[in-house]
Amino acid sequence: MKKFITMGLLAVAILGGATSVQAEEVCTVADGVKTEKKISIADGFKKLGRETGIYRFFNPPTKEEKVVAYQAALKKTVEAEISAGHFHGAYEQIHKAHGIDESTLELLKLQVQAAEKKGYEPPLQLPEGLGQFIMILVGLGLIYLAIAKGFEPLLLLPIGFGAILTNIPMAGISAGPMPGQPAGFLYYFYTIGVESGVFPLLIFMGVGAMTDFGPLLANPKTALLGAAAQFGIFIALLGAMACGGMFSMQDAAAIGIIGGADGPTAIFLASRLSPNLLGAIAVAAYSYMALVPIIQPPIMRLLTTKEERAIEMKQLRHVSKTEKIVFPLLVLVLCLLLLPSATPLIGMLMLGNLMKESCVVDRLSDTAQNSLINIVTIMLGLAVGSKLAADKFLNIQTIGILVLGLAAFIIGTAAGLLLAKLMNKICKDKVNPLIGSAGVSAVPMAARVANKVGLEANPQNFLLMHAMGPNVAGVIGSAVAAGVLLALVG
Amino acid sequence: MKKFITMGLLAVAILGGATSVQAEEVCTVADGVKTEKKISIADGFKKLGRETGIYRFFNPPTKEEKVVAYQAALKKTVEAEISAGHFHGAYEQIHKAHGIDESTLELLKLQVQAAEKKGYEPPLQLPEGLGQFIMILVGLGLIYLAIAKGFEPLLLLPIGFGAILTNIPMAGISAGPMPGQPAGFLYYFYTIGVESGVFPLLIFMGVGAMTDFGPLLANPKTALLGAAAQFGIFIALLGAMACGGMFSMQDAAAIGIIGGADGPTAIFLASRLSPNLLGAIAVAAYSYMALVPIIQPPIMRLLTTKEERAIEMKQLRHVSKTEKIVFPLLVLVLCLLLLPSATPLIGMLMLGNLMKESCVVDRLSDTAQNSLINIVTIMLGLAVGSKLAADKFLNIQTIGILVLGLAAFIIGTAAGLLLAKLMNKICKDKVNPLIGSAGVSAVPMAARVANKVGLEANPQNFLLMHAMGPNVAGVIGSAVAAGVLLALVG
Amino acid sequence: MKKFITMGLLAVAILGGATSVQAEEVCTVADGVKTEKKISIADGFKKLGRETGIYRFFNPPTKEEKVVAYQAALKKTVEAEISAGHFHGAYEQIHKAHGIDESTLELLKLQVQAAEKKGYEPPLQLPEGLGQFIMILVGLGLIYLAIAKGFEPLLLLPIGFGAILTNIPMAGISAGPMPGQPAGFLYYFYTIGVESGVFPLLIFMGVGAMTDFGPLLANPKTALLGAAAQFGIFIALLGAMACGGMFSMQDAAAIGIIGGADGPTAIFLASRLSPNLLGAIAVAAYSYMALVPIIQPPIMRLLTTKEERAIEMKQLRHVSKTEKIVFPLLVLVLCLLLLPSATPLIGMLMLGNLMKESCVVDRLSDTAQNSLINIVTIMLGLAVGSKLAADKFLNIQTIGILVLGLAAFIIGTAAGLLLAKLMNKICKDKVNPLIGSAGVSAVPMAARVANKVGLEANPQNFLLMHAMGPNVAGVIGSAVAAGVLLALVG
Amino acid sequence: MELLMQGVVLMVIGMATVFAFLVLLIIAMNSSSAFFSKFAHLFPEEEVKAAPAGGTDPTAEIAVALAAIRAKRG
Amino acid sequence: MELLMQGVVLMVIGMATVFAFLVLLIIAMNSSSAFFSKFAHLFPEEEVKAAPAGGTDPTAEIAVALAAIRAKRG
Amino acid sequence: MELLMQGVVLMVIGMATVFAFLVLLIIAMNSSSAFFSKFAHLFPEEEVKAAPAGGTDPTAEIAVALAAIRAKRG
Ligand code: NA
Ligand code: NA
Ligand code: NA
Repeated sequence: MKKFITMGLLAVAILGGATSVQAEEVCTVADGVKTEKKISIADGFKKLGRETGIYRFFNPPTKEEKVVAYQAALKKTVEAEISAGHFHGAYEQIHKAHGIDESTLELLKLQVQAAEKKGYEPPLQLPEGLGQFIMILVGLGLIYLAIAKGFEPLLLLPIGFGAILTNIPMAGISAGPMPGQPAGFLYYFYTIGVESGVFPLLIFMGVGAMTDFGPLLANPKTALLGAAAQFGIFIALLGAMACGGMFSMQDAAAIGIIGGADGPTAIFLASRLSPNLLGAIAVAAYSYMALVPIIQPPIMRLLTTKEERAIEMKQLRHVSKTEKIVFPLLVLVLCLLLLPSATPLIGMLMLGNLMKESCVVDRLSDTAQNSLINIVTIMLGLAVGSKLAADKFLNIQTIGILVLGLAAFIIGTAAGLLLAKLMNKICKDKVNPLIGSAGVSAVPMAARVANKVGLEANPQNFLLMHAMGPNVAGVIGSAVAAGVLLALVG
Repeated sequence: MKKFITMGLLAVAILGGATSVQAEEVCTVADGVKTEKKISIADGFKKLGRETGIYRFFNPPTKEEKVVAYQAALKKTVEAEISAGHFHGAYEQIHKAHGIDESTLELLKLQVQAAEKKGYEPPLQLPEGLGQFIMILVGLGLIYLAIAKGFEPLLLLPIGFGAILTNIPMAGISAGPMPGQPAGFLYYFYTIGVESGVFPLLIFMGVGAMTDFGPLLANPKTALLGAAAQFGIFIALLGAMACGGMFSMQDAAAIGIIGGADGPTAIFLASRLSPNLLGAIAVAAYSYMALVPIIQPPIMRLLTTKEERAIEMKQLRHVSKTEKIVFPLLVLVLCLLLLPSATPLIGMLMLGNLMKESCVVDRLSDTAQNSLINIVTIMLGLAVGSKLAADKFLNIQTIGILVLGLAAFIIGTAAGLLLAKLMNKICKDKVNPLIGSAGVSAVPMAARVANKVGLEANPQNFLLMHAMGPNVAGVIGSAVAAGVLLALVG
Repeated sequence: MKKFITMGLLAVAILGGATSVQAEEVCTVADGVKTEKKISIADGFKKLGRETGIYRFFNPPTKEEKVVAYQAALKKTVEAEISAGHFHGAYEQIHKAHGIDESTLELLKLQVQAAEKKGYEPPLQLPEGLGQFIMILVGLGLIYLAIAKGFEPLLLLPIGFGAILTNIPMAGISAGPMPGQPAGFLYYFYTIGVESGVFPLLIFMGVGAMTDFGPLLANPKTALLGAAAQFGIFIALLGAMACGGMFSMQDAAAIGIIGGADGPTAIFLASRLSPNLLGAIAVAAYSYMALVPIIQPPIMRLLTTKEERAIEMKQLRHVSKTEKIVFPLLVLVLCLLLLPSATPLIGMLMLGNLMKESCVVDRLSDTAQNSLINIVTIMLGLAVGSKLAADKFLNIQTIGILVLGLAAFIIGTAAGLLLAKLMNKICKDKVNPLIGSAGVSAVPMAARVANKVGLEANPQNFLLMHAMGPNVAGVIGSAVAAGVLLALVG
Repeated sequence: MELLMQGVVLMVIGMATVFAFLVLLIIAMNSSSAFFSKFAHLFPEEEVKAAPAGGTDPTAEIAVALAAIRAKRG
Repeated sequence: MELLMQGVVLMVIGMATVFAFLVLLIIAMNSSSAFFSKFAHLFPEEEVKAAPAGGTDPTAEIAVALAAIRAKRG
Repeated sequence: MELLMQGVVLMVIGMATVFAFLVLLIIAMNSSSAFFSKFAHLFPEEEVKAAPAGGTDPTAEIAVALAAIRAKRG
């Protein structure tokens, strides 16, 4: 904030003819745009409230709000270009802007000029060649984990391969276009599929078409466990904020979502909030999802007694077809009324599920679950891998991401378990606390882990179907959390 | 026309230095571009004649014709931008233009300046929030019809879902890009898939790969029934023109094509002639196609006697493989010689059919009929739904579209029936008039309806295969009609 | 070179204020950019050496190198636009350039101005309509060959159909966009899929997922035969260079690659080096691949004795799963260390193979081999067909391409056979020379031909599996050759 | 420190919203379950399955048509 | 009214073209049928089916190759 | 003629590189074969096949889950 005013004044001073009116305008623009940075809880809820569907049905955005939003987006983009040293790109953004008064554009230009004058000093980095070499080893490592250790191979194999391809010197496989030359092909996969949000959303649609919300519908209260497990997201966010300025608020939010244990949600949010960290975040998310059978059991044994683990739950009731068909629409309507920013994710998940449950578009549902999701998975994996460039991955931040991601998984697991124990204190129908750990999502691995640990304590204790309730609720829960983060820091 | 000259003169006056030479130029440009508006039958045939392949093989377009076409396109686009109040967009179009003399560009700029000075008054509309709310209900209604009533669920379920997603306040799921931010994902589906024409054409290829033209080849004269049924298209067009200026000629053509009873053709034509009405037109087309079993039988019973309905047709001859392989190429060649503007549609339909009948590329044919068409159907449905914005749908025009669309179906059905009766008066081989109603396309529903009504009158009367002839001829017929409309009013 | 200096001086002279400093700059720029044109063997190896991964890990490109590369790309593009008479496009390229000093841009502008002044005289061509008519016949001919003669129908049927669609007068199916109007749909297929390199690379991934490198691993030395057969590529290149200036070096390289007998490699290289010849090159490549059973046997019989053809080879050893999994990574690492310019091709081939052999991502591997490759094949075929415009195909160059392509196939076959005979002189394990002819790739046709000719000489002689070794090595070999050509003349 | 406070704010708002959303969803699910069990007679399981009959997959339709044609010919 | 006249013009041209196109198509179909029944001996049904043998699907080919390899090994 | 010389240069460099690449590949394949036959006991054929068990296809997983649910219910 201070930096910006200084820069603005500097710019004004440079041009010589600065009047106090102009200087005031700088502040006004800055205020209009940057005040969002310091929010109180009340402000945050108020902001969320102003972005609910319910509110907006009665108070559609005014012309002024739209202009302010456009200006804020423009300013943020110009600043991002400046701080990356792309002065030409900053000018281009200003040049393309429209529907804004000239003085605002003029001020932005001054800002770029001042920054250009000061010059851009790139951060210290590994020598490029060494960095590429190491990243190729990282890519080979991911492929090894995928094949030999079975770590989420559907994603980690293409991601690892993408990392290798991206870091090949001179090949420019994910480089942008040059005059008269096409860009590298991974550049297209990334910009067309990931930057646009299309690939993660299509994957989410396929996941929806594969998911059965029946267990959740049969025992709705287990949804609370899926809520509790999102605690890991926000603790990791808090941890990232505590790293002494290493991460911006956007970065912190993107890191936190690792705790959602849900690949497409993590990629979607990271591509919007913190594209530079996308590679590391996706790798962390999928790696820990693969490690769920190793991470969760010790926590589960630590926080529960053998008796608790042996609790047998009563059989789930039958859920009618109609309920299952209505459910996706119910969730979508709830989401659009309360949290429109989550509707791309929730909407596509529910579209997939509606296609499956309605039984009238089986051929579309089959395709969404098979050829479409497979095609997109290959391209998404390669595109995510293309973000594993040395300068984005080989730094202290990645270690922070890995540590915070692990913490998020652990805390999410613990929160789910503890809420389940608390529910047992309150409700009469006993819940086996192990199914609380399935609330982190990582569908369906976490539910299987709950089942396995439950069987150890009581060989008659089949928890799988019970754990699927919190498991799928956790998917909704982390999409909701992503929506909140998009609305507040996006 | 008058408006344009006034505006041009106004603009010239504004700049002060207007000379009579410039004023004359205004008229010249205007004439060059706008004379197409008032056409006589002779002119129309002459224009079509100049756009046949036969003529153009001998008289390829001259450089002048190309410049005139470019200027006309530019002018039309600039005017469209102006009339939507996008002055910045209008300038951008002029700025991007190339290969045109400066004076033309200067005149266009004057036109934009004059319009900008006058200001833009948006049409009266429902409050945005209320409109969105209602459209979400419309989306839910479409989904209800798709699932509970089985109305063309393959298209109406995604369209309904797309309508909901589009109208969620603040979510911007089909909004254009902002600086540094991606557009909503449905925006990409629409621009990349529908605006470009790619999605409807790929669907048409899949339809071609699913279609057997054997029944048509076995009894060629039934193709006439498929021609007669296109009468509904042009009556609906006429009706739209009679609505006192509610619809432009482009709009009227796009509305008429509902009577073609063919989804991809309707979407393709509407996306080119009248994108604002695309949502309503697609919804009307698919809804009435689903309602064919309800719309057609009363008309069939009204216009035919029980004896006519009981007519048994003689068995279809065997059609050789070679004939079936040659057929798609025959149609394509005929189309490129006579009506090149229909070749994108006819071409892709025939490519699909050739892939199927040739039996040498079965894996491509299978993919075109399955995964490819399914993937495209999901995306096309969502993209069409994204055009169901409140301001485009909740207006008097939509009612007009629904009424005219229904009229088109009814008239098309009647025309097919009546021509069949006429043919019975002339030819010796009797035709059951019921198969005439299948000429509206709505493949294969209309053929099934003909069969069912025929069975009621005579339990030995299997008309299905006979009705498939006019049914598939109707697909070709409406693609030809679309080509004529594209050539004359596109 | 001389032309450019003249032009530069002319331009400088035009503006009047030319100083010797500026004139020197012209030369400097010219030298920096054009010296690549005359290379000696030592220079070539040095250039390749500077583009190996090994070198670049230690010496990443400096800022200066990057600027020089950018300038060279810009200059090449501007010159290409000028020589096609697109002066507006040339200015646009200069306008979009960034990060370059003004004087370079100024010189480029002078160059365009000089060319503009001189005017552009398009080469003599057939009348447009006649050309289109003939090309439609060519398209029908390709479809006939595909269906009736079974010439690579998976590609030649869509290519032929694309050729017809492209050449329909007035339909503009592969024309670029006009203001406010979309481009023809084949334009999108070409720019998005072929120009970007995405389609051929996805096909190559599918080919990788279908290929078993086991026979090569079981008998590694047969890889030499796959190397020898690439001789055809370079002889054809030499032939093209000898055509008295009919072909540029880029054209010659793109023509040579026909001898690689590998569709995706040929399309990928031609789209980068010589897009104007792409259509003819792809048609030649696929046609000759289909003709392998006719082209190869006479050469095989000519160059081998009956005794040689009757040689039975010893049974192949068993290859472990682990070796097969490691192989694609081995090839990729070798390629990135030695020839990064080949890594897009080799990388995608090996990604497909890794997906297949690792057995952990079977659903991705299945999709890559089926729906994905089929979808891409349809679109790629149509897009390649869209390059069969009359002015690009109906000229003397196409005859050159057809003759040189055939020569490439013949010489490649002969080279493979002869090296196999030489190996028999040196090694103790006898090799049946017939498998040398399979080194041209044309997988798996060439291997089948070798098997068939072998069986004629000795009914107990099953060569198929032995011939698969050189066959798949030939795929790698031609991708390597493509990489060399991209690095040296790209 | 201020940054940390922002994190706490996000956490409070985020967890509150997640819980609120899922609690509302539980209420909605319970209501839906109550509604559909009360009016179960209106939504027989068969009805839903029968629905697609109206607008089935064109392929299937055409397949039927062709089968009929072949049957007649054969 | 003028607008309506334009509609009539479009209808006349459109229906005429549609009929003309399909009448020509009928003629073409009848000619094709006559041609192929006259020269049926030149286009045996088998020939067409046999054609793909030359340029079959690489997958199938490779499958054959691999089967052969395995057979020999086993 | 100069152009032709350039072609010769390209041929020499190209064929040398192709051969060099494939010779290196042969060496690598032989080394790999030697390595894996020496340490074959470390890479049992089964191990590789067993690997995916950890991170299988979600569909399959869910299918299993659902089957279990149905089994219990039924
Ligand atoms: Na989650
Ligand atoms: Na029709
Ligand atoms: Na080859």
